[in-house]
Amino acid sequence: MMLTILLLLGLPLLSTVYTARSRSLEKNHFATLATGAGHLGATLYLLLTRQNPFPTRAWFGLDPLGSFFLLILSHTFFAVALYSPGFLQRMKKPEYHPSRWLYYPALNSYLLASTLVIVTQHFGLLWVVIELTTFSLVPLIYFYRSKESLEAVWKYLFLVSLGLVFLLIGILALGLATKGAGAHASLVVTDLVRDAAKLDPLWVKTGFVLALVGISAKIGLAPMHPADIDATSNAPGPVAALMAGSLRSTAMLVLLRFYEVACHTSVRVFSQRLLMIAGAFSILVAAVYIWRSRDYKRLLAYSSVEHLGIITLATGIGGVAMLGALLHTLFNSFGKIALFFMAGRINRDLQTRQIDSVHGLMQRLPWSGFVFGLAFFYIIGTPPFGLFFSELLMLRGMVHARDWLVLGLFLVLLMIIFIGMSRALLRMLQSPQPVGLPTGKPLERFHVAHAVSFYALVVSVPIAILRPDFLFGPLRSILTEFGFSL
Amino acid sequence: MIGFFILGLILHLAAMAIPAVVHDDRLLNRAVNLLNAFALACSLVFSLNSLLAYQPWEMRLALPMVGIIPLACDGITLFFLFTFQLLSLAGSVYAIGYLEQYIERGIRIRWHLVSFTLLILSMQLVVVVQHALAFLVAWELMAVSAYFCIVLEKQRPEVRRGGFWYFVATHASALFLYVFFILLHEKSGSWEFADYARQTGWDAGTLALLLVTGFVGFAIKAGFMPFHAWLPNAHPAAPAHVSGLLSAINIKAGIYGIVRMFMFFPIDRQAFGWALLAVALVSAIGGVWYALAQHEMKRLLAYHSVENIGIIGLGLAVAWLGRCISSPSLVALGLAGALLHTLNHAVFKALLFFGAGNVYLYAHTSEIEKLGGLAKVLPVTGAAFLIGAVSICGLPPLNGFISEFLIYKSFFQGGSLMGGHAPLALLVSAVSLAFVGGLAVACFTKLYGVVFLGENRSKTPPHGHEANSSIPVLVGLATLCGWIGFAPGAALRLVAPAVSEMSGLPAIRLGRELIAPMDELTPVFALLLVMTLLTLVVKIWAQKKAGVRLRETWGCGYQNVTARMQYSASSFAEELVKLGQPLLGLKLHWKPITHVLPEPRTFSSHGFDQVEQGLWIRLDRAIGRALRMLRWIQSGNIRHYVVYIFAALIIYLIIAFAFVW
Amino acid sequence: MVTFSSNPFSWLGFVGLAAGAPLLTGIVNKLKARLSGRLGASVLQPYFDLVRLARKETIYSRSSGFITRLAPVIVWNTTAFAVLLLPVGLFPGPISFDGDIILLAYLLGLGRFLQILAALDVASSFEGMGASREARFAVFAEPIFFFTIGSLALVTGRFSLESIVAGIMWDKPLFPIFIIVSSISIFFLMITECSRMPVDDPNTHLELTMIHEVMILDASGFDLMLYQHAASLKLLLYSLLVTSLLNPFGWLNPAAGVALVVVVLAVLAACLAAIETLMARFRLVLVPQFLLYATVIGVLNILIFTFSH
Amino acid sequence: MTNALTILFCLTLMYLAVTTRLSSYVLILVFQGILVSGVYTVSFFENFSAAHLVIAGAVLLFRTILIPTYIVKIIRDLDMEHRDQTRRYHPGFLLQISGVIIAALLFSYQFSRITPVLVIPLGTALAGICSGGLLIVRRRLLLAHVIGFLIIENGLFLLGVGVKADLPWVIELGTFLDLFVLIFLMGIAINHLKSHFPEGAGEDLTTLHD
Repeated sequence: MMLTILLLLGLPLLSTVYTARSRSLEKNHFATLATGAGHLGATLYLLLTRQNPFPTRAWFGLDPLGSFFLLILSHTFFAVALYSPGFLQRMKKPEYHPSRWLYYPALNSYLLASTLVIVTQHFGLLWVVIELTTFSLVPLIYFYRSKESLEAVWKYLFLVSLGLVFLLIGILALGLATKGAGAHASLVVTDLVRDAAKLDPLWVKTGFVLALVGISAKIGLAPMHPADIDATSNAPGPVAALMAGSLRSTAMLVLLRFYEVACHTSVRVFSQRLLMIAGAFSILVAAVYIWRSRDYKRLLAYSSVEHLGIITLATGIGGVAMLGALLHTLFNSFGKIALFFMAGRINRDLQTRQIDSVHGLMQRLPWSGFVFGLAFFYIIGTPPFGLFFSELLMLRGMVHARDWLVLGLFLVLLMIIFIGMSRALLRMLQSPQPVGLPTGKPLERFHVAHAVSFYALVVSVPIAILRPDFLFGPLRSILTEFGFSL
Repeated sequence: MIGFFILGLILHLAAMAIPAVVHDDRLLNRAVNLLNAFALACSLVFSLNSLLAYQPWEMRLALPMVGIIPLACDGITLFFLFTFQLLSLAGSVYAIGYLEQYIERGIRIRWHLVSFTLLILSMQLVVVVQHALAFLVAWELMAVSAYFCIVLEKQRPEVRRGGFWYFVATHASALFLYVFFILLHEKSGSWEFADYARQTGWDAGTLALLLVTGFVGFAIKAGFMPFHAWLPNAHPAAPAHVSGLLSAINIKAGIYGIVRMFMFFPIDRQAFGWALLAVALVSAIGGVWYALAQHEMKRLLAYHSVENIGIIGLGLAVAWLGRCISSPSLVALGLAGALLHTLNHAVFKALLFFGAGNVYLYAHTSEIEKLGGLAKVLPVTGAAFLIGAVSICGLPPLNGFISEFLIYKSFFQGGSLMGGHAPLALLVSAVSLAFVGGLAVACFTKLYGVVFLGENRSKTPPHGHEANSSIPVLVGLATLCGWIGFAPGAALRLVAPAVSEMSGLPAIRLGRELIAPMDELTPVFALLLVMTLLTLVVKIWAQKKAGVRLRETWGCGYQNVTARMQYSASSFAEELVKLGQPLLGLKLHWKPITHVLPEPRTFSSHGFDQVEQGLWIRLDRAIGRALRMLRWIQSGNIRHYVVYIFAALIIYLIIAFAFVW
Repeated sequence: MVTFSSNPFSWLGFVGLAAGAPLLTGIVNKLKARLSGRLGASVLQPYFDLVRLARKETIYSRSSGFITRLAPVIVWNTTAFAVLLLPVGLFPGPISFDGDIILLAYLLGLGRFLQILAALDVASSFEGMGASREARFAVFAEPIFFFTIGSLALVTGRFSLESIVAGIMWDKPLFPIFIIVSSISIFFLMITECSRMPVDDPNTHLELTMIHEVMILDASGFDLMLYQHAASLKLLLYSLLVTSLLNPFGWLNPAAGVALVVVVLAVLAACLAAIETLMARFRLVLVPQFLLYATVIGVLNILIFTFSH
Repeated sequence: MTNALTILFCLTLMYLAVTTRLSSYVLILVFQGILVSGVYTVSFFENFSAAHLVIAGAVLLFRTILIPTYIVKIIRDLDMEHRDQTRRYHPGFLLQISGVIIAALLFSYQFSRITPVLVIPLGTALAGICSGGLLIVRRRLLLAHVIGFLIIENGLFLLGVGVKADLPWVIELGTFLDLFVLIFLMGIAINHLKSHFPEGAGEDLTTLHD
């Protein structure tokens, strides 16, 4: 019991301190890798045994929802940890030295902060800890120390903190709602859910609205998505993957905590409608910018906005769609790992982020090109990859809920985004090597990044088809917690 | 027997593994294609045998943890399986000769061969699998592998454009099919086709939605008129052996879907039948009329695929109407016509595309204005293309006529059986089928006359050779056209199992009502053949007696006739294309002669697809304009983003408290 | 559904018809000459031409291929085979089965297909012009045939030509209208297909105006003989079709029926000759309109049938 | 007593509307820090819980001493006072701020009739948040944005008092710690700004757009 807590929280803290002090990169790399492995091992153990290592009714606790998102966090972190040494070796320029030194401590502190966010049950503490995740990302985003990355960091820091102010107001509103309950006003999720009936619906509704607006900046839901787009597209490969993969899912978890409380009160229908509106608007905004985009890293950032929009929309619909949404979160993080790793490498090797100036990708970078192509087919949802099955689940939810208007709008937007994405990425993959350009660049060798990305894409197939019980058990219990019957 | 089919599938998988081992392209090309051909031959043995002896085969593949995927080969599946395997066999043998040119040009064909084998494999899977999810997976697999087959020559931008059109169209059809199968799952609670057939008690709304989404999904893949825009862009972009397979069998997956859809809904609803008839008519007439205006060989043939899909649609519509008035003989007639035309179209369209491939190999262009007189240089291709052209126009001795004959009979029988306005509508569709036949004659005389007859129009006479491996394929397909034409009864036995399943007619009555009258056509055509041979003998004897001489063409006394004086494709079809002007879209590029001593003038006409331009390209631009209205969001100014946060907060609060939810 | 008729008379009848076809053309030319005040060539002149051509030497152009050699044979055979399908008066033709109207139409289509190809084979712009015009008018010809014969098939409920003709009863309420309308539209069709005057002048040699004539410009010797005999066979075919529609006294005994057919043929020949002398040739642009009239008349048929009961 | 202090808070907001100089902004921050800590000491005298005293001390330490001195250090290092061309006085800003204050007070009065809430503190808190937002939107200088953000934080903290949601003191301290780290990071960012934009005094950045 205590060992898992140590592995989950102690290890990241220890490695943050250790990497901060030690100068040599190799030691830092092994420390981070060890932390990642330990963390992943603990998470899988907790998932398999499905137990909550923390004392009950304390400020910390691990419910099924938490354990599922913990898996997403630790899996993404482990992938980034595997790829980081390869990435850092390529960063030889002198101005990168300070950020190379800062890279590992920031990475470990991010793991610590995100784990804390997932395990906290108390809303107040949740706010404090989620602020920490933002701080731990600042040195990572500002890795390249260029003008754009500075602007990206500034915008990200400022807007997300501003968003979190509204989250705190939301939490205070929730606190006010418990005043009416008479029971001792604790802001712990389990207590709130237990005496939800006695909560004052007016303040729960205000709290939910404020929380949604507050956390959207971090999740990347429109209209608060611009800061997130700039940060993700200007961060280096592994950091962008971390942000798109785990940071957004962790922020989604915070929203789901609020949604869980709202679900047990009379505010349930309103919160579902609001989530659907926010989700649909995000998909629309993503479609606007994916249709005509010139820079493929921004395209991938908008694709993250789109997928989070889809998840929010499906969560709003509930039932089977909610199951699809949770699966979609997991598979989306797999896809984003592969996409951003490869985009980072392509950006480094071809020195360009414009889609039109990427030529002869398959000839000059055969491995990156192949995995990037595979990731493209993954992200647009072709079977047998995972996103296909999660999209089907969501469609089943929509058809079951008989929302024909939502279904129609969803399919039209999905089609527009499919056209935009394939127009851009197919041009990158297929455009031939112009005769003039020298093909002298030595063909790249197989690298651990390709292995990790390929593994991330392929592992979704057995999960989606075999539906392993250690994963679908917690998912089903989440649904029952939210009051949806399968 | 099933062993052969499983052996075939395993050999296909082996064929996909070869490129990893062999690295010399030339050897690779032969190895993969021959192995594919052998595998297809094996599975052909299975499908042909179980089709003729009619032993439907059932199996519920229980995969651990995944669940049970039912595989079945009933009459319909067996027929489509047979068609797919037959034409894939022809395609892979033809591919051996055709891919030589790419190897010489140094284009890597490893991935192409893998995706070509995957295409053949996935097409067979789509037809065999009876589980909705597995069907969708196979459907997308077929789409992705076909895409990679198309974009072999990545250098040319129109190839990439064609590939993109194909990719988007198949995904659109997949989206409709997702909704279709999920709606079915919602109603019947299971993913298996067998349960859908047993499902009864459809309420009107769901049934209408099911019919629309299902039909549109499969129609996009089949290429019915309003959704056909991707076909004339994608098929010419593909190399000849792939475009042959795409036109011959890939779009037939859409037809298979529609036929399978009929099995799901025993409820009769005439409105859908008439709608299908209307769409099929529009596709037939539009397809052939647009083909007339084309000057590029493969694009012309692609439009003809749209026309023939329309004809198949006519047969299916009559079959659906037959079921509505519950007369099994009409259903049998209509369906037999439609399915036989599916097989016929597969055979002669593949023949025509392989012929076009040979022309491309020889002249390195498929622009018909630059060709001419190729029959003298490519004798086998010329003769085979002629047989293909005659059969696609549905002219008597060959297979095109047989299926159109059946569809005509179904029109007339339907007209006499159904009262009210049905006779008028069915006669109008019979007449439009004749009108389509006339246009097809005009179109193919233009194509064959301009490409194969007369003198060569291009300044530098092309050099090149006939792909030697294509000769057996062309001859084989041509004889198949002739054999189905002369012995329609045998061909109908291939269709009989599917028809008897669908219409419920027992095999004996089916034999008496459908196959016997067609068998009587054989002596009629035999007599025609005998008379022709007799006349030929008399002619040769008479000309030997009277003597034969070769002289210049009689140009009414004009002496130095040049090759450019021949009728060109655009002038041949100009009047007819002008008739369809508003719909057809014809751009003439020429400057009128103004002053007395005019300098040289050029004239060229270019037919563009009004539906594609007017509907789809304009829709594309409209989406772009609509989306551009929201482009101000990412303005880059941080203060705007702060305003967005406050604005969103206010809007959400208004939604929270103004609307009562 | 017997396909081949057993009695030898119908086969002998076919041979007689094949032999008599040039006679009909001769009669029409003779009548035309008489009407325009000329003595005109003898009625048997077409036979003399055929025999002369059979013995003459055949000249082939250097740029023509196997199509030019094969086309005349197929054109003649398809037209001859079409005549085989035709009922004469009340006697069924040698071959008749359900759906032979479709075979008839498409056989003529096959003949037309190869004739157009032969024209394009000789690489001369004149034949190309004729081929393009023939292809354009043929597109409208088939719908006319199907509208009239198809509507009659639906009206009488039978699908073989011989049974349609037998099914035409004058005493039925609306049948007189159907018969008149069908025969007019088939008559228009005949004018177009057999290149009679208003649409195309059979014996002109001005390149710009010819349609059918120019397609066989390069044929010579035995080929030309086959083409000309096929043309006269086609004329006989259409006139027989019109007469079999117009047989008012179906209940007469068969012998009188055949005599009646000969009389109606003569009347038809007279009509053709009269039209050819009185009317000038249409401008090419007007020909599609002319064909559209014939189609509309054909549509009249089915409209009456649909809205009558 | 708390009402009096919150009214003074509104006065500092009005003063904010009139000044444009950075040093006066810092002065406003210091005043607000003092007022908020005063509110907390008053609430200590009501129910004698040691937590209030600790928080009041923490507020005094962080919001009155640490953060303003750090901001003054930034202004002096980067010599922003002289090179700030964005200082233009808008008369309309005063109207906006006062309108916001009045609206917030009316709004909180409506709310107090529905739920048990201190009227004036809630009103001033909402006014603080909105005027902080207005300052961010109106001024182009980045440091002005930081100061606007701090004013929103102060308003937020007052909201905690107004709504009587007494969070455990550990979490209150956590929020102060977060706030300080945030301002520290923003300071570093502004310093780095100098290395990239030597000439400007840190106007807003608009290169990243679609």
